[in-house]
Formats: sequence, C-alpha cells, structure tokens
Amino acid sequence: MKAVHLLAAKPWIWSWLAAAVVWTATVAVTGGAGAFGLTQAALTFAAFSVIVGTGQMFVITLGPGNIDLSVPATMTLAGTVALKLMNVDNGMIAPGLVVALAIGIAVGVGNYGLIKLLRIPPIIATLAMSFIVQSAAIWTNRGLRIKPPSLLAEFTTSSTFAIPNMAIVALLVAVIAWVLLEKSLYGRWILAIGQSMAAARMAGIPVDGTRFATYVLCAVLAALCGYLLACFSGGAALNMGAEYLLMSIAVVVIGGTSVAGGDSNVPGIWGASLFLFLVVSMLNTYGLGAGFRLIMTGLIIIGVIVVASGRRARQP
Amino acid sequence: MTHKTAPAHPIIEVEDARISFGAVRALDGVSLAIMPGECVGLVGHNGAGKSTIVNVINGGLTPDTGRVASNGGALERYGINVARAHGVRCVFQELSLCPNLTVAENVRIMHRNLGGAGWRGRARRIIGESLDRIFPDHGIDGDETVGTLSIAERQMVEIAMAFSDAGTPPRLVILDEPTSSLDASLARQMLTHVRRFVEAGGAVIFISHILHEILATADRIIVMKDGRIVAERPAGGFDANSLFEAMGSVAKGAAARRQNRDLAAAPIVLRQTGSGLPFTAREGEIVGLAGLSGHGQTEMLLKLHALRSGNWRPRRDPAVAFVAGDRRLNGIFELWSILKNLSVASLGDLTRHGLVDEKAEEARAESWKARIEIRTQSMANPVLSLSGGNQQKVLFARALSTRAPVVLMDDPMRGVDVGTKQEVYRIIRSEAEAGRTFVWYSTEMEEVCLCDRVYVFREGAIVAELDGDEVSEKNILAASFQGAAA
Amino acid sequence: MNLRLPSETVRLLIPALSLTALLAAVFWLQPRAMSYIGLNLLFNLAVPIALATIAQMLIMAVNNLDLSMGAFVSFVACVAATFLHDTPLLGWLILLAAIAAYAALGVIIHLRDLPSIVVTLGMSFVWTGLAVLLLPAPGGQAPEWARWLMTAKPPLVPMAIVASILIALVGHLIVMRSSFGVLVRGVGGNERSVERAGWSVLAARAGAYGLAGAFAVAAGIALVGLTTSADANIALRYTLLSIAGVILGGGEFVGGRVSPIGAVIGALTLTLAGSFLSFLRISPDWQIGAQGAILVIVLALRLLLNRLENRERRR
Amino acid sequence: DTSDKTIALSNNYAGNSWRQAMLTSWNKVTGQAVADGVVAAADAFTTAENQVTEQAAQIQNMILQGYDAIVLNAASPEGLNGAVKEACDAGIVVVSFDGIVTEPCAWRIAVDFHEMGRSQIEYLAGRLPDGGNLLEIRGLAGVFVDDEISGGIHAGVEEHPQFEIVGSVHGDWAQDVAQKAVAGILPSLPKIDAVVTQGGDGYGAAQAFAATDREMPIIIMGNRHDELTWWKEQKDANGYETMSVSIAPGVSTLAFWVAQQILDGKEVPKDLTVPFLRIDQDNLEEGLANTEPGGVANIEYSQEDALEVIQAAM
Ligand SMILES: Nc1ncnc2c1ncn2[C@@H]1O[C@H](COP(=O)(O)OP(=O)(O)OP(=O)(O)O)[C@@H](O)[C@H]1O
Ligand SMILES: Nc1ncnc2c1ncn2[C@@H]1O[C@H](COP(=O)(O)OP(=O)(O)OP(=O)(O)O)[C@@H](O)[C@H]1O
Ligand SMILES: [Mg+2]
Ligand SMILES: [Mg+2]
Repeated sequence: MKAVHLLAAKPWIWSWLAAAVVWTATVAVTGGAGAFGLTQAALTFAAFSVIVGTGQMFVITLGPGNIDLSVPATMTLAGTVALKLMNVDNGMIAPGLVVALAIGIAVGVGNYGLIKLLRIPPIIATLAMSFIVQSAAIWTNRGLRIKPPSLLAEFTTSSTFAIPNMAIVALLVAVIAWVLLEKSLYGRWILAIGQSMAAARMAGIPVDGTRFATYVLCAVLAALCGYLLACFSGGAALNMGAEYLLMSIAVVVIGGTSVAGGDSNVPGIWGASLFLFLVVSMLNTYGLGAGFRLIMTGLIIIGVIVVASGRRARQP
Repeated sequence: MTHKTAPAHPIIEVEDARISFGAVRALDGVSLAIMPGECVGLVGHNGAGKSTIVNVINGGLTPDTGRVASNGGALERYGINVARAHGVRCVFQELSLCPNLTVAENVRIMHRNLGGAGWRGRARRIIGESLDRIFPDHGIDGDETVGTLSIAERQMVEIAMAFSDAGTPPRLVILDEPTSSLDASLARQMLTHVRRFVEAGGAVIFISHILHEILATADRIIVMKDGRIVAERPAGGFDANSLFEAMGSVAKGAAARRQNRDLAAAPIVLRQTGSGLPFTAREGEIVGLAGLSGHGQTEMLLKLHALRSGNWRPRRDPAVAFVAGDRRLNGIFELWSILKNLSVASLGDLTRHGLVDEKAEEARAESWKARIEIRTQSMANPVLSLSGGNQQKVLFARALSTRAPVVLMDDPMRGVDVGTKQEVYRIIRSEAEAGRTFVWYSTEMEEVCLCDRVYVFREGAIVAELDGDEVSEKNILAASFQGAAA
Repeated sequence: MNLRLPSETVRLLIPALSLTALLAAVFWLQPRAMSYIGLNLLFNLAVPIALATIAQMLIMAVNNLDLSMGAFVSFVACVAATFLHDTPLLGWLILLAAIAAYAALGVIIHLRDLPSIVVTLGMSFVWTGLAVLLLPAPGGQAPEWARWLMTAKPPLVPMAIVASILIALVGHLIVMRSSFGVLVRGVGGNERSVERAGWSVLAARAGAYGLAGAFAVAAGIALVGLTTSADANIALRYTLLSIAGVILGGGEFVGGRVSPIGAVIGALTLTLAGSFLSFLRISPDWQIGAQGAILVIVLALRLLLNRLENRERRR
Repeated sequence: DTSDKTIALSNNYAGNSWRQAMLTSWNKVTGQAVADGVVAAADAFTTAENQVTEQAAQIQNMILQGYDAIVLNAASPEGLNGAVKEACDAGIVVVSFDGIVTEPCAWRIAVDFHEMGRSQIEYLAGRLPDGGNLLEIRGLAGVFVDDEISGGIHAGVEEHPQFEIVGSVHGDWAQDVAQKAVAGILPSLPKIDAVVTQGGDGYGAAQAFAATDREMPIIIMGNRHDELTWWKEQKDANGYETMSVSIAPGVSTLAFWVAQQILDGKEVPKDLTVPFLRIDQDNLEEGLANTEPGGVANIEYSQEDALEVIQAAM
C-alpha cells in the first residue's frame, strides 16, 4: 500500500520502468551483446528529445491549451541559419550558437505576440507561426545541406567517459530545468498559472511576463536542439524537425506531466525520451513492419498512460 | 406542491452515518430525521460536516457505515437517482450550473425525466414559473446563457430550479448557504418562499452562517461540531447567543463599528475615477463597497487590482493584495498544498537569487496557521482537504502576509463561520490601525457597517459616499434604491 | 437599445462574416469562381473536412481533444477504398467496430481519468499502423455510391454547398437542439453538476466519442468519394485542420462552448483560405508561410469583430 | 506557337533538398522560357503539407485560374485522379513526373523506381559475389515511392539469394531520422556487409556506423552532395567503393518542355521514361564537381532533350 502510494506520488517512475523493460527486451535478442551500444545510442538520441521536450513541458505546464507547435520549424530555421553562418569555419562556432538562440528568442516573441495580441489559442498561434518560420527556413538557404564546423561535429558525436556529449548537454538542461521548476520563483509562477490563470493574476503574479518567458524559453530550447542536431547529423535539412513535433509532446505526457497544467516533472522527460527511442529500436530489432511498429508504439503509449495515472479521488 | 395530509414518516432519515476522508473524520455518527412540513436549520463552524451530511442525504456520498431510510423503510443502494425519485433536491454550496448552457438547458440537465419532443418549451415554462413564484421581478429569461448572468442571478436560478416541479414534486429541498451571494432583499424573498413551501407540507434543510436568518426561518435547529450533532432544539429554544455557545464559539457580542478616527489628514493611497463619484482611500482606512449585489463592486475591485499590479514584470513592492470571494474561480490553486497556497503572493520576500527559501516559507505559514486557526494537521496537506471556510481563511492569510499597503476584499467572508469572522474582523482592525488600507466589498450589512467610509454602488457607478456616522443600514439601503427611482 | 443578441448567434456572426469577406476576395481575384462549377471546385474538398471538424467539435464539447482525427479519417478512407468496395458487408462491420472503438476510448478516458491528448496521440499511431497494413502503398478504389454521392450535380446549388448545409443542419440538431446534445455540452460545462443531477457522465462521454467516430467515418468515406483512392497518410492534416476549424467557428477548447454551424463555416473558411492564396500567386518560398499569415488574419478579424460586439453589448 | 499559353507546376512537398533543387531548376529553365516568349507564364505552386487533399484543392484552383497545362509531381498515384480528371475535362493538359498519376488522360514521365531498387542489389552482387547481410533503409511508410523502391530491392534479393536483409528501418527520407533508426537497430544486428537505401539517407547511415566500432559496409548513396563528399574522402583515404543513384531533380524541366510540346500540338505518347542518374566510382569526381555544395546531383533539360525523349518513346 505504501509502495503504491510512493509510486503514485512520482508519476515519472512509470516512464523509467517502461524504458527499462523495453531495453531488456531489446538486449535479450542478442543475448546481451549489444547492451553497451544500445545504451549509448539511446542516450545520444534521447538527448535531443529531452532538450525540446523540456521546453514543451514548460509550455504545457502553463495550463490547458498551451502547446508549442512551432518547435519543428524553429529547429529547422535555427539549424539552417546557424550552419550557413558558420560555413564550416571553426572560428564561427560561438556566433553560430548566438544566432541560433536569437532565432529562438525571435520565434518565442512572435509566438507569444500572436497569442497575446490576437488572443488566439496557442495551438493555432504557434501553428501559424510554424508555417511562417518554415517558409523563412526555405527562403534562407533553399534546403542546401551545409556541413557543420569540424570541431562542433566532433564534439556532438563523441563521448566523455563513455557518456555521449549530447547526453551530458541534455542532462545539464534537465538539471537547470529541474531547479527552475522546483526551486525558483519562476517555477512557482508557472505552476500557479497552470492551475488557474485568474487566481494567479489575483495573487499578484506577473502572468503575461511569465507566459512570455515560457514561450521564449521553449523556442530557445528548440533552437538549441536544432543547432546541436544539425551539427550532429552533419548538416541541417528542411525536414529535420518534423518528427520532434509529436515527440516533444509525447515525452512530456508519457513522462508524467499533467496536460491539465500546473503539475510537471523533469525526470519523466528523460525516462520517456529513452523509452520512445528504445521502443522503435526494439520493434525494428524484432523485425516488425512499419504497420505493426506504429500500432505497437501507439498501444505502448496508451498502456503507459493507463498504468501511470489512476483516477484521482473525486470530490463528492 | 400538492398539499397532502402530513404522513407520520420522515421524508429522509439518516442513522449513525460515519464518513472519513483519510484522517479527517467528516461525520462521526450523525443521525437525523427530516419530517414533512418543517424547516431544519443546520449550523456549525467551518468544516463541521454540514456539507458532508447534505451529500449523504442527496445520495452523492455513501457513508462508510450507517443507513438511510425514507418513509419508514430502509433504502438499499441509496444513490443520487433514488434520492431524486424521493423528491430530494439540493442547492449546493458552490454554484453548480453549466455556464455554457442556457437556463432552460440547465433545467433539462437537472430534471432527467423532462425529455421528449418540446422539452425546451416545457423547461422554459417550469423555470419561469418557479422564478416568478420565488423572486418576482427577477428579469431572467429562459434562453439566456448562464455564463452571462451575475452570480446572484445564477444563485436565483439554482434555487428556483430546486423548488421547481417537473414530474417528481420536490419534497425535501436542501439549501447549503444559498444566501451567500444574494443581497438582503433577494435573501428575504427566498426565505419567504421557504416558509411558504414548508407550510404547504414540504421540508427544507437550511444551512447558513448568518444566524438571524436561521433563527427567523427554521422550525428546528441542529448544531453540528466536528462531525457530530451537539445540539438540537426547536428554533424558539435558541437565541443568537445560545446558538453561538452551542457552536463552540464564544459569543463575542455584535461587532460594533469602531470609533470614528479622523483620517482626513492621512495621505490618499488609492484614487480611481469612473462613471460615478470618484473613489479614494486613505492610509489606514477601511473603505466599504456596498449596494445591491452585482452592481459593479467586484468590477471596481478588479480594476483597482489590475491597474496596480505588474502583468509583465513583478513589482518589487506590491501595491495591492486581493482576497477573492469566488475561491474556486480566482482564489485557490487546487493542486497545491495549503502551504504553497498561502505563500504564493508573498514569495518575492522569501526569495534569494530567484530561488525560494523553503525554510522561511514554512515558518511563515506556521505562524499564520496559528494566527487564524486553519483547521488542519499539517500545512503540507492539499488545500482541497480543507472545508470551504478554511480555504477562505487561507486566502485571507495570503493577502495579509504580503507587504502590500492596500488589501482589496471581494466579499471575502462568504462561507466563513461566525467565530472566524470575529477573528478576522479583529485582525483587519489592528492592521488598519497599523496603517494598512482595506477596500471591502461585502454583501452582509453587518460587515459594511464596520467600515470607516462606504461607497454605495448602483448600476456600475458610485452613487453615494457615506462617512463616519452616516454609515448605517438605513442610509445604505436608501442610497442603493435611490438610483432605481431616479 | 435592447437589441441584445443571444451569445450563440453572436458566436456565429463572426465566423460567417470572415467567410463572406474571404469569399468576396476570392471572387474579386478570380471571377470565374463565381459559378456552379467554380463553387463546387472551391468547396468540394471542404465537405470531408467539415465532417471531421464536427467530429472534433464533439470531442471538444466534452473538454477533450482528439489528436488522432487525421489518422482515423485516413484509416477509414483506407477501409472504404478496400473492404467497403470489395466486400461491403465486412467493410461496414469494420467501420462499426471503429466507431465502437471510439466510444470505448471515451469510456477508458473517463474511467481512468486519462488525458485525452495522450490517449489519442497513441491512437493516432495505431490508426496509421492499421492503415499502413491495409494499404502499404496508395491504392484501392472508392465504392461506386460514395463516388456518385460526391460527384452528384444537383440543380442550382452545387453538391459541395448542399452537403455543407446539410452537415451544419444535422450537427446543429444533434448538438444544439437535442437532449443528448445538451447533456454532452453540459458535461463540458460542469461535469460535476451533471453527475450530481443523476446522469451517467460515462455514457455521455462514450456517446460523444461514438458520435464523433460516426462523423469521422462519414468524413473518410466522403474523402474517398472525392479522391477515388486512398493512402495511409491521406488525411493526417485533418487533425490540425479540424481543431483550427472548430476554433475559427467560434468554439472553445474547454467549457463545452461549441457551435456546429460555426464549425462547418470554419472548415469552409480554411479551405477557401488555401484557394485565396494560390490565386494571389505568391513566390513558392513563401506559400507555406502565407498559409500561416492567412490563419492569423482570419483570427485577427475574429478578434476585431469580437471587440466591436463587446462594445455593443457594454452600451 | 505557345507564346500565349500558361503552365502551372503543382508540387506536393518542398521540405527537402531534392524538392528544392527541383524548384530551382524549374525557375531557372522556365524563367528563361518565359523571357524568350516561349510561353506566357510558368508558375510554381507548393502545398504546405505533403497531402493528397491539399494538392487536389490546389489542382482545382489551377483549373479555376484557367491554366492551359498543369505539370504535376503528385502526392499519390491514384489519390489525385479525381482532380486530374476534372482538369482534363476542362481541357487542360496534365503532365505528371516523379510522383506520377494513373489517370489515363494525363501524361506520365516515369522513373522506374522498382528498377532503381533492383539495380542496387545488382551492383552489390558484382561487388560481393558471396553475398552477405543487408540493412535496408526505407522511406516514409505508406508513400508509393517507398513501396516501389523497396519492392525492387526485395525482388533483387530474390534473384540473388546469397543476400539476406537482416534489418529494415524507416528513415523517412531524412538524414537525421535515418541516422537515429540505424543507430537504434545496429546493436542487435550481426555484421552488415551493405546498406541499401532510397536516396539521401546514406550519409546518416555512415554516421551511425562511424559511431560504433563496426567495419564500414558498402552504403549505396543517393547523389546528395554530402554523401558524395564523404564517399570521396573515404575513397581517397582507403579506396572505399560504392555507387550512388537517384532521380535528377531537373526532371521537372523535362516535364515542362513536354507540356509545352503538347500545347504546341505535338503528338506525344502518354508514357515517357527518364533514366535515373547514377554515379559510379570512376565518375565520382565529375559528379561531385557538378553538384552544388549542399545540393543534389542534377541535370536540367532543354527543349531538344525533351524532343529526344519523346522521339525515343514513339
Ligand atoms: N473530499 C474531501 N476530501 C477530504 N476531506 C474532506 C472532503 N470533503 C470534506 N472534507 C473534510 O470534511 C470535513 C467536513 O467538511 P464539510 O465541507 O462538510 O464542512 P462544512 O460544515 O460544510 O464547512 P463550511 O461551513 O466551511 O462549508 C472538513 O474537515 C473537510 O476538510
Ligand atoms: N516526404 C516525401 N513525400 C513524398 N515523396 C518524397 C518525400 N521525400 C522525398 N520524396 C521523393 O523521394 C524521392 C527521392 O528524394 P529524397 O527524399 O531521397 O531526397 P532528400 O531526402 O530530399 O534529400 P535530403 O533529405 O538529403 O535533403 C523523390 O522522388 C522525392 O520526390
Ligand atoms: Mg459546507
Ligand atoms: Mg532526405
């Protein structure tokens, strides 16, 4: 009874559990041979989902209806522009990063500007924004694939003490996010806004400022992820962010963050990111076709969420 | 309401009901019987278990132990639909209409057996008749969307709905603090109807913290305390003082208006112009907003708040703090503990380098818990585990714990028990003494009369300003109705 | 002075005005569109979108969101182009089972208090997977009757318009006028009080989901009737289109505030916006961005009219 | 004489370098043609999302706008038949290329994607007579190009049973997705001798292999500049050998000229074929030199080329 209570109190446990099960099932096929390689790959690729997922989590925490659909387009624009600017020159790494982050800030400002000025639901505002950003990405370099500077390519693809550098970056992002959410004033504010915007306003919380900062934060993290991903995969492509749309939402919710807002947790994002990567690997390993793979992915997502959340005690 | 010869059996009888929510024992062996043709007044401090027993009677909660019987026969599998079939109707403490539906559509929801072709017309007629009967001149149309009605109008609709007859006539109507959002005249109309209904053979359970209402309306008064019935007598057997005593609150005497202080020299801290008289408030002053409910007082408070709080950047020194009346809507944070709910407005003072100092936060919460007696074992409990009145106390503590020189209060005593009210009045007074300004909207005349100065509202504008000795029930009523004549 | 329109009408007025404005712009750019054939070409692809929008609206009426709408319509399209064409009986059985699955989804979401976004996100993978199994490559063939229905040429008014009006009307009757509709919207407005009035919220939610499934099935069949064949990704866009349609039509994410007529108008507006853009002949680089811009403009228009209406009411 | 005719390009997807190169070629060649007065207009349209429904609406709009010909890269071979039929009925010439349509009234400039897949195995059979383990990277599930190429690959494996496909992943024609999918499945696979691809995913696969201590297999490339560059580096460093095959994005210009010829009254057979563009070990340097950095190996067609292709099909 006590154990159940403990688990229920920590919704992220489920995503980690699921990741562990899938990892075991995948490794079992090779009799344990691929364990190290699989873990490395999982850490590397989960890192990207963690970075975008964290930003998305902050936005989703703001309450029902808050979501950022411009994440993929932002990733693409930041990646293409940064790589074009750096133009394979190691000396331009820092300016490239700055420009990528500036793009993130600009998109975030644009997103919240639309939401606030036009009072349109974020889901529509960020969708509209993503079309515009995607067009900008096409316009800037017409999809040419420019290589990253060699130092950066080296950094993103190698490991330190057997831990992939990307995973270390993502871990850093997660730790900062955790401190922000759990310990900081800003964290309290977004959690409060997520539960009730009206109450937050009456409690003296600067609601617009907080929401604005959150949308900017999300876009900046997406831009950072786009920058890193472009360097990691040897160049930016116009469709490189596409799969991170559903992914960024899925890792947040599978990770135990409430889509009703006001209740988030960071560790779950890591668990869910590892899990989602491992599921695809497992199903590929078992040689299932695309159809079965999709069905299984879907059923597993539903399974996790069914197990993870029980019906809350209802008020009479 | 067909008049029947009174049967000897109670409409509903609860025997030895016990309910626990975790460690909280909400009901600890309650037995009561409601006979036809009587109005039972139910009083008790916040969290005494009144709403809980109400939920047992209307079938929403199944007691852990205990029985429910009707007309002398025990009811197995008692539930909402059984209760409704026995003519039990309930007006809940919090508003419970669907704001997106029209009044008629809400009637459709409340009366399950209203279906079939032409239900819309029938629903309109049923609610219209009931409203006409209880609140003549209500001015509410059956096709209006509930969300566009004022709180008072919604409350009226709910009350009318409970007394309406769509197939199964109401036999027992439970009113859980129905007058809390009604002004005096509407409350009077409702109470008159309650008496009419009871005289015609119906039964009413009437819950209120406004004791004179209970004393004037009920035939029998039941006093609850900590999940138990501690006293039960015909209404004539109580007076205000003995009722206080029975509830466990020491009678503190009617709160007298404090001595007139000369505040003319104090600096003005708030100034606001609108369509009526200008509004000002001085340092250390308690300014009352009065008038019939829904005439722009809340809007005024919201405006005062919005203009003086940073929406984009946090203010280093908060200018105003707000105590919400509608706590579900703009008061509490439901997922949080009592602690976090209390500290949220004053976090700026508890923060170093952007990080919250949790030790200091706890210490502050504990001191407020002691100061206004929040009934809970631990401040780490979820805020929803508190009774309505205690939640309201948390909101109070939230505002008072800030450094804001002005506190705006939007009918903050809704559902607060008498003992606590006296406590809060005293705190307000001492804080005002120390220089804090209060702007206080209240639907209770007694509270308005505690203020140094009162603005009376009518149709969204200030129509009168009453100062010092002018503040009296008579003057306020006169001012509130004067506008109507003009 | 006492001209206080019911809020329901006002909610409709705004989307209707945006649609009219857009239509005027399109006619001005391309007078050829102002004909029987022209109108049909402009609007016939809006018919399945309108149906999907109504389906999404039903889910939104109970405070949920369906992220699997596009995948489900694709799946239905695949079933319609294969089983429904080859073995109609089996095809109908599969579609009925799919509707039942939708209702069951409502049940699970309610019973375990699951976030609908996540469950439907998962279901979108499932439906796409099933569709890929059915049609690994695009193909199949629309049932004759679906083809006939979608290409019928009624006198005077083109099929696309007739169908849109019909959909709006049926949606309005079910959602706004019937007891069931009231119950569903009541659940969206205040679930607890509906429950306390003795209704089964579970049944209401299951009903809303089931009905949404039925509308989505109709959307899939209508789509196949237009395209003649199907593929597993044919309607993935419908998820966002349907949400945008509901919002453009004056609906809201929570609180059970929805309008079926508005939803159909929203779907028509979105479709028309695309045509408007291609008539403008924007550089291909910015064509995608222009879609975003038009979304913003239409919503800005909605805001403007909303403001005007509010000022009107304050008087 | 077609100087008063207008032609529209209906394109279903613009999200990758291949499509961008295709649009660039179109602009370059048709821009010149318009300037020369060969046709009155040649506008390009792209849908926001790669969806049949959106493209169908786009074609319907083109009908309304009164274009004389529509050049079409279709999202689905059959899903657009309804709209294409309407265009034909309105007297519009429809020429489809790359993503072709099956509606009989339209012209088709087809690439034999099946053969493109089969030829990869053919090549590998030459390189590895003893066969070996293959890893297949597929495109986007449910899209017909994916199905065709994969079908060709499997047919090739049947012909050469010494090969076995030990793993198959979907790379969605995106570098990073391919890289991720390959990295995920690699740990559980035996030694891989060759990777068969659909174009554009070769570099991602190479990256994924490079991250492990496995031996680099033969990875079939897809004519992207980064793939060719990587191949060149490997070739110079250790004599790495492979081949690269894809369809040239400039095929859009061929379609343009074909449409122009039809409008001019020329008798053109409904089915034309274009060869795919293949780069081998010995013409790698040449291919690389002709490819824009970051782009795709390309050929643009002239009116004469088009006449030749038409002649060949007669
Ligand atoms: N759902 C619940 N979960 C936990 N505790 C509850 C719940 N409902 C009520 N309680 C507790 O049961 C006790 C009785 O609450 P109840 O609401 O009946 O009080 P009340 O007499 O109506 O008070 P008030 O006058 O403030 O409305 C309180 O201590 C309250 O905290
Ligand atoms: N998402 C897609 N939907 C439909 N067809 C596609 C898609 N992506 C590519 N194709 C088609 O696949 C074939 C090969 O193009 P491919 O996708 O390999 O280029 P690429 O991946 O763009 O290049 P890169 O991603 O490296 O920029 C072409 O016929 C192209 O039209
Ligand atoms: Mg109560
Ligand atoms: Mg690619």
